[in-house]
Amino acid sequence: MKKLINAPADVVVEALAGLAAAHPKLGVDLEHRVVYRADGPVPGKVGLVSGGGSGHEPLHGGFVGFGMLDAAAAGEVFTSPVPDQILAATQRADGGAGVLHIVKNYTGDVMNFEMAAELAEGTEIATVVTNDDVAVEDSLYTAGRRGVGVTVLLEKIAGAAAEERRGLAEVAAIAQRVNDRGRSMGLALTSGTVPAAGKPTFDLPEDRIELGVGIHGEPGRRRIPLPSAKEAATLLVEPVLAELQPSEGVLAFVNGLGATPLLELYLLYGEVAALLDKHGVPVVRSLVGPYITSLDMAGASVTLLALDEELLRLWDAPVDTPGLRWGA
Amino acid sequence: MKKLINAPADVVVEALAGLAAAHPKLGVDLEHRVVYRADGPVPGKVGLVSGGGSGHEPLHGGFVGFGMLDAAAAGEVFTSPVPDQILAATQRADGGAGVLHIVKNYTGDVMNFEMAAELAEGTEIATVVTNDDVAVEDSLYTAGRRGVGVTVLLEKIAGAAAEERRGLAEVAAIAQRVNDRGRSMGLALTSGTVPAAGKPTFDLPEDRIELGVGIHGEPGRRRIPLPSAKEAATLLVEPVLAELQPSEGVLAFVNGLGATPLLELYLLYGEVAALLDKHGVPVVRSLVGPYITSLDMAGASVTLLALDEELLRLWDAPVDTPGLRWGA
Amino acid sequence: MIEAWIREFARLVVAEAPRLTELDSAIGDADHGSNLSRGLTAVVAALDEGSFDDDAALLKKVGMVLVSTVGGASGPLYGTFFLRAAGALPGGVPSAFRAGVDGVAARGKSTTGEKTMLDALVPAVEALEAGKDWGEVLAAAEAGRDATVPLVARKGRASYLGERSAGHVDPGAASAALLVAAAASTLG
Amino acid sequence: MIEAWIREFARLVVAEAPRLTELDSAIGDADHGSNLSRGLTAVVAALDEGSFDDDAALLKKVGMVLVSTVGGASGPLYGTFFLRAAGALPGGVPSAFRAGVDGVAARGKSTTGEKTMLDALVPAVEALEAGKDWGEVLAAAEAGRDATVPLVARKGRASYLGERSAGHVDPGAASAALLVAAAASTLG
Ligand SMILES: Nc1ncnc2c1ncn2[C@@H]1O[C@H](COP(=O)(O)OP(=O)(O)O)[C@@H](O)[C@H]1O
Ligand SMILES: Nc1ncnc2c1ncn2[C@@H]1O[C@H](COP(=O)(O)OP(=O)(O)O)[C@@H](O)[C@H]1O
Ligand SMILES: [Mg+2]
Ligand SMILES: [Mg+2]
Ligand SMILES: [Mg+2]
Ligand SMILES: [Mg+2]
Repeated sequence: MKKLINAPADVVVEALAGLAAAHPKLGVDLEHRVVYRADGPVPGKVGLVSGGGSGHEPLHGGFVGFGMLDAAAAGEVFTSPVPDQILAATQRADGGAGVLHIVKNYTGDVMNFEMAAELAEGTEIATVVTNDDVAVEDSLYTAGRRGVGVTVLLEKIAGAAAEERRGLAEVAAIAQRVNDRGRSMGLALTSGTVPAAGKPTFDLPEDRIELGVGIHGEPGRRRIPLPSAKEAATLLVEPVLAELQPSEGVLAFVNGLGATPLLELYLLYGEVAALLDKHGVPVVRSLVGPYITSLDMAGASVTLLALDEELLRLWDAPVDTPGLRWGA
Repeated sequence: MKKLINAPADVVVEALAGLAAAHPKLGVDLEHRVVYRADGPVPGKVGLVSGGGSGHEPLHGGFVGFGMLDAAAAGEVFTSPVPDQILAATQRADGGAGVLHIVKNYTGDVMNFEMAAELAEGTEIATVVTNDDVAVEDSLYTAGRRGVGVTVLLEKIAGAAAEERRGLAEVAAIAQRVNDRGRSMGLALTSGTVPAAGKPTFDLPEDRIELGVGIHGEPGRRRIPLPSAKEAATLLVEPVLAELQPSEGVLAFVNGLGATPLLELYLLYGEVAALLDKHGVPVVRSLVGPYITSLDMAGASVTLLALDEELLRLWDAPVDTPGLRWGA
Repeated sequence: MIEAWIREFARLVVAEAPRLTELDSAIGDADHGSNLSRGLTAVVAALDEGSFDDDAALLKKVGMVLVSTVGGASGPLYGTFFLRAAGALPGGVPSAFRAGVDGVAARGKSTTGEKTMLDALVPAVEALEAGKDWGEVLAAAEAGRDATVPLVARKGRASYLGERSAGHVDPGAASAALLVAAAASTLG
Repeated sequence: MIEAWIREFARLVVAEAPRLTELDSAIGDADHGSNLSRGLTAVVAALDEGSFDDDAALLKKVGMVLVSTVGGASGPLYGTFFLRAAGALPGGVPSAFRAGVDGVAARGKSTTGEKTMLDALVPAVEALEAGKDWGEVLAAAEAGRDATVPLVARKGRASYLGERSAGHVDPGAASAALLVAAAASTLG
């Protein structure tokens, strides 16, 4: 394992300390591994809290700041945070107008956030669970779909709604709408390496990729020959489009999984944009880069969000976080 | 070789097409592989042109936009652009107030920009050559030091000066000051793979790194055992500090070389900040992320820029490019 | 005896952590061993420090420590197991076990046959309730664990793999078999 | 004859491109072969299309195509070689060669002993000027190329390696030896 770390056990705390050192607008509670707005909680604003396992940076700590999250709880690598942490984040975010929990749909995340919400007396909590990954078959009898790329877009858009001082129910409804209108699909060229495990989670021959991976270094739905970028775009976009009816144009998000450089992401974006054009789907906004990653996994995912007028306006609103920043 | 590409020969053009598709404020001349401000040239503003081999994304094309570059010429991977390309970029940037060529100090880049400047009749050209890499021994009898991380900071700061409508000589002097006050050092955990070569440029055992690498996948000055992040910070910061006398505080820039995720970069940043603190060097601004990369090389570099009041103000000024954006 | 059970479980988990993570690498996210050994190391520290009014108080502490140190899916699940078991302990070990297992199913919204820890826990508690000896109870847990191999996962991360989850032991079933093994050697 | 020289150089470069890139991987950035073969493929296309008043015009075209298709260090250097050689060609092949080599040194601010293409080019042009036959000229170029092995680079990318650049053939010296080999088999 080749990583710029000290001891595997200290990775999460040390990375959080570095994040806070680099961004004076953020505070960090190292005991609870919570990143929070240094100027928070903002009185009268709905607080936005997310969290999950580490290894997905900049998600979630890098999305704390004006116009996005108020606090984020960082679990161990690929392990959801515990209720105490989520509770501490909730307190940091509570400006008296209630707190929205943004939870990616993984059994562990859902259960730990549930337990935290049960414990959070005196704070009104609403919860939105993202589950946008079309690689996973959805069924009443399974854990359901994973939350992936849509989470980034949701945190931005719901964050803007909260800055407008919308109430908790409204912010939660907007967040839910983002989840419902967004779908994602990913592929991996290589496995990532969990620091504590010390070696790659899976082996992948030079000429094979995993199609339908999430963001936890897990193997995907099937192993296929290495596709060209054009083929990759088709493999990622078609299953997403099969479930979306974008009428007013989409936000197209090409996400890097950690070790894939921008050169390739932009090349892939070009193929995605061309394919959407062929399908007559207008792209009105785009996002290209590593925003929800899977440690040092090479690969990419595509998320499409069917925008409407309000979602577009909220997406364009100012944001000031380490991971996304404009207009501020 | 595992990359999200089509044919190796098409990587550069296709990535540029994707960049332009993702960013409507940019235009792209695919024949000359030039990215330019769609609203340019800006009359009366000094034009900023840079360029170099591809494989360093977001540098340079991703730094085109308000407050930074006016145009960038993209060579083949790790191969400087040819004079025709640089000339085309110069024309795109020429708003009548002269054009600054920002050149990283590599024999090929220097010669091709020189030839382009000789050919650019009717446009006043000034040139600044970055050479901030302390890994390379400087000497009158050699090619001198490489230009690396400082280039990013220089493009931002000189870009802000040009937006203030400073004249060509002034913008060039500010750019030169940035170069003179900045130093960098890098290390690689793995080699990158040049698409046309198809395999890693060098082999590195699991327990060894290359210290003193640049951004072209070239081997470094020496091969040493894999250091901890704390040791890595020392290896990178000490040789930089040995050459800088920062009096008014520094901008500390921890750069990822392409395949190293933010988790590790922030962790390393924490160590760098702690070390600077120990040396009594105040950090007044920071930048953490993959901004000047070396394809899919894993590794990082540290750049320190000794700020002064003017450089700080220009750094903070609004910028709107795919790679750096704030205040706009 | 209850304390010995927990300490033995901790010992087994720490010793087997690499294997549990290995199993989780195949069909999960390669952290089950480190999750549980982090939690049980904290549990042992809490046992070393604290003194408890009774075994129920001790089990409650175990549950709380696991909930607040493990995270992931297994943290709330094992935490719930011990919290519920603590409440039912006055009724004896079999009813504590039953309460724990039912707690896992409720918290996880899961049942047997979904390739989870329940596939080891449920056969074990049924054997216990049927009055079998601990050797048989352990055999039931291990048989349940091994029977997860052909299953297609429907809960937890392995469910994302669909058909590809078949052919592997479920990591949580493997750790649950350790829980029963520890009970067999300390409560028997 | 001049056209045959260029076409033979192109053939050799394309055939040897992987080896040139391999050499550049060791002490450079792994692109010398692809740089030159891109350029010389464009040169051949230009020769196929164009007709030229004389050999000087042809060499000028070669230089211009190389400058505008190769990039990197070798583009301006080989480009300059042919542009200068074109100007001096009326004085004969040896003076064309001399002008080309001097152009490389001027453009690259370099001299022999710095582990560059000049280490192959300069001995060759000196042999040529001394009236040696092409076999001897080629031998001089190849000896110069091989003599780059122990050198520590002072120019080009290999200079960044310091002492570690010793022990390898300079890629540009290797391609320059192909230029002379092509001359030897077509101009001889
Ligand atoms: N809904 C559930 N009900 C019961 N057990 C579950 C459930 N989801 C997951 N598990 C168990 O948890 C184990 C995984 O634990 P662990 O790897 O620590 O957490 P995570 O899946 O969050 O990484 C699985 O092997 C399975 O036995
Ligand atoms: N200043 C110089 N003078 C002469 N030759 C040089 C000089 N710099 C580099 N070279 C030659 O160019 C070769 C490298 O060419 P190439 O790999 O195509 O370009 P780059 O170094 O830009 O990647 C070197 O092997 C060397 O022979
Ligand atoms: Mg996990
Ligand atoms: Mg090159
Ligand atoms: Mg797991
Ligand atoms: Mg080269």
